[in-house]
Amino acid sequence: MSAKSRIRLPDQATIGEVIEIKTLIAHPMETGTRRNSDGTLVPRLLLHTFETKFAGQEVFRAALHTGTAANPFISFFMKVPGPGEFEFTWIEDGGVKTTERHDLKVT
Amino acid sequence: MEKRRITFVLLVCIARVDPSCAQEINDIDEAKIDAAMRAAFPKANVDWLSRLKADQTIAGCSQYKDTPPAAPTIAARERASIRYPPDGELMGDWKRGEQLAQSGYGLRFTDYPPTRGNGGNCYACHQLTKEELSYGTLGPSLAGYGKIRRSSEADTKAAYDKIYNSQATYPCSLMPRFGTNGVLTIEQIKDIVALLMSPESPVNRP
Amino acid sequence: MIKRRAFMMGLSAMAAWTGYVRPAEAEGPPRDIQTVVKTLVGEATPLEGRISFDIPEIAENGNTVPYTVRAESPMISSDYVKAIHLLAPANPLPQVSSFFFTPQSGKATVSSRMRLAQTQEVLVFAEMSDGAVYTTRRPVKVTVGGCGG
Amino acid sequence: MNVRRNLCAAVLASAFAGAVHAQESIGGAIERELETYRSMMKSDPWSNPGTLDVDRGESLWKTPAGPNNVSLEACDLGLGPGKVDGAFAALPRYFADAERVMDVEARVLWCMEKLQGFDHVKLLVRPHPGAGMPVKDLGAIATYVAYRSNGRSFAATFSHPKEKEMLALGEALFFHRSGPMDFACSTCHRDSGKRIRLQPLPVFSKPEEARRIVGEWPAYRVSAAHVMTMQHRIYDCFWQMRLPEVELGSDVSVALISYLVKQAEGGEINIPGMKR
Repeated sequence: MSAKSRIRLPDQATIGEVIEIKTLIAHPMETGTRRNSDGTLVPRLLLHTFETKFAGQEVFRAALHTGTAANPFISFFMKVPGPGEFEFTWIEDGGVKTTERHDLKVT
Repeated sequence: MEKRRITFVLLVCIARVDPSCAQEINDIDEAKIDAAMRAAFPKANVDWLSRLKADQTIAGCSQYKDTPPAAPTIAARERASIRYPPDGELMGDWKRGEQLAQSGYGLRFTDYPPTRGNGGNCYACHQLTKEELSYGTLGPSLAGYGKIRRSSEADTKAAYDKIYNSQATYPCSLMPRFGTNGVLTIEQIKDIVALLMSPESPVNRP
Repeated sequence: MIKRRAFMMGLSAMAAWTGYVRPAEAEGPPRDIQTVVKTLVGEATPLEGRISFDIPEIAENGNTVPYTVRAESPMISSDYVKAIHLLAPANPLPQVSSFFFTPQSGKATVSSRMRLAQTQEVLVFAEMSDGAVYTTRRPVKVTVGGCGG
Repeated sequence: MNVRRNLCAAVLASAFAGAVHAQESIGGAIERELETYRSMMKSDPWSNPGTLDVDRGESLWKTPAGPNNVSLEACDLGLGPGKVDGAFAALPRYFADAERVMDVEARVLWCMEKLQGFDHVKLLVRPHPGAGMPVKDLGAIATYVAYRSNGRSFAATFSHPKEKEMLALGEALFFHRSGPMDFACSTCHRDSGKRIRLQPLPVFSKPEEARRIVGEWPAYRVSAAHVMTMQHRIYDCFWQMRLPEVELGSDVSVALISYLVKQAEGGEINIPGMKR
C-alpha cells in the first residue's frame, strides 16, 4: 500500500517565479539498528529516494539516509518554466514507489 | 468559585478541631473516587489494584490539596515508619547514588519483570551535581547540599530521613516516600545520602 | 557545556525505540568520516563560506531536529549548486540526507528534519557545478527528555 | 569564636549562592535555546506529520467499515448525526443514548461499536500505539474530529447534572494521590514555572495556562514519532505515576479531560499540536 502524503504548492504561479514546494509523507524510516522491546533488530526500511519532476524534467532529488527523521518533511524550490504537471516519487527499500501528481496553475 | 473557597477554609478550621468532619470537605466523596478508580483499570490484577488505595496520610493530603490541618500527627506517624541500617552507617557510595539519581526505572507497568533495581529519578525534580544541566525544578536545588551543611551527623540523618520518608519532615510533601513505600532499599538510600553529603561527591564540589 | 553523560542518558531513554542503539560492530574505533566525505564530494579541498545553515543549538529531542540549509548561487546553467550533503558523524551511520539540484531549482534551499543520536557537530558540504566544494559545521546538543528514563 | 564561625558560614553560603546563580543562568540559556527548537518545530504547520493522521482519520470517518459495513457519518458527536464541525469544542458532554458523559475518544469508540459493529473489547486491547507506530484508527478519527474544531474555543457547558458530577470527579482526581510514588496530577502540574528535567510543566489549575496548552491535543510527539491523543496522554501520565493501565474512555480519564477542558474554557483549539 502506498504511503499517505501531503503536498503544498502555491495556488498559482507566474513564469520565472521561484516557488516553494513542501512535501510530507508517513513513513517510519526504520534505521535497521533499532531493537524491539524483545531485543530483536527491526530490519531497515527507508524511503531512500525522493524525486521531483516537472513537465517530465527532474528539478530536485534527495537521497535519504538513516539520519533522516521519521515521516520525512522536505521543502525545496523551483523556478517555474511554464505550465506543467509535478510528479513526486518516493522510493522505499525493496523498490515500492509512491507517486503523487499535481498540476501547477501558471498565469 | 470564591464562595467555595470560603467554605473550604471554614471547614479546614473546623477540621483542625475535629478531624472526623474531614469527609465533608470535597465536593465528591471518597467512595465515588474509589469506585471510579476501580472501574478504570480493568486489566489490573489484585497487586496492582492495591496501589490505588491510599493510606491514611496520603488520603488526608489529597483531601486538603496537600495543605494538611493535622501536620504534626502526619509527621509523627510517618517518622515511625523509618527504618535504619543495622550498623547505623547512613552513607553509602556516592557513585552508585549518582546512578540512582539519574535513573527513573522501576514500578511502571512496562518494567515487569524487572531487569534492574529501581531508580530514584532525583534529577527529574532537583538540581544536584553541577555537571548535569538537565535537571527539574519541582524540588529545591540540592547543589552543594552537604557542603552548606558541613556534613554533620545530624544533617546526614536528616537527609536519610527525608529520602526514606519525606512526610516525616514535611507533611504532604510532593516527594515520594522512597523507603516507606519500598521504592528504594536501605542500601540505595544510603548511596543517595552519600551523593548529597559526601565531601567527595560532585554535589559538593565547587 | 552540557556534559556528555547527560546526553548518553538521553540516548538510553531513546533506545526503547529510536534505533540509535549502536550495533555491536559499531563499538570499535570511530569510522573515518573523511572517507565518507570523499565518496560524496571527491578530493576537492572544501572551502568555508557560501552556506547558511539554520539548526537549533539545543534539540529537545534527537528524533526530529529541524533545519534549513542554503547555498548561495545564481542557479543558472553555467553556475549552480549541484548538491548539498548533511552528515552527523556521531550517529550510528553518519549520512543524514543529500539533496541534488538543477538550474531549474531556482534556489538551493532545503528545509527538513534530521535524527541526532547524541550531541555532536553536524557537517554540511555543498558541491558547485564548477567542482568547488564548500563546507560549514554546527554543534547541536541533544538533551535528556521527559520524566526520566 | 562563635562570630567567626558564623562569618565563615556566611562567606561560604554567599559563595555557594553565587555558584547557584551562575548555574541558574546557564539553565536559563538552555531553556531559551530549547524555545528556539520548539518554535522552529511549530513554525510551519505543513511540516507537522500529525496532519497526515488528520487526513487518515477523515478517510476512516467516511469509509464504510466494520461488520455492519457503514461509515461513521451517521455518528452523533453531540450536534446531531454526521455533524463534525465544532463538535469537539463542545465535548465532553452527556449523551442520552449512552447514558454517560463522553469525550471525543469515548464517543468515537461508542460509534465504532454501535454503528459499525466493532467489538468494544477488541478495540480496547491495545488502544494506543507503541513508540514509532502510527496512532490507531480510533485515535486518527478523534484527531480528525478535533481538527474540525480548529479556530474555535473550548465551550463545553457542563450544565447537565451528570456533566457537573463528572467535572467534580475530575477535579478531585486531579489532586488524588496514590501509587507507590504518592503522585497525583497536581504533583507536577500545580505550580507555575516548574519543569521536569528540562521540560516545562503546564499548570492546569491556572486557566490561562490550561487555555494555552489543552487546545494543542491531540499532538504529534517527536519522541515517539506519532500522534498522541488526550486519552493516551493521560494513560502515559498514569504509567509514570506507577499506576495500572487506565482504560480508554473510562470515567477516570473522561473526568480528568472534563477538568482540563473546563480549565481551558475559552482557549483556542489548534490541532494537531507539535510536542517533544
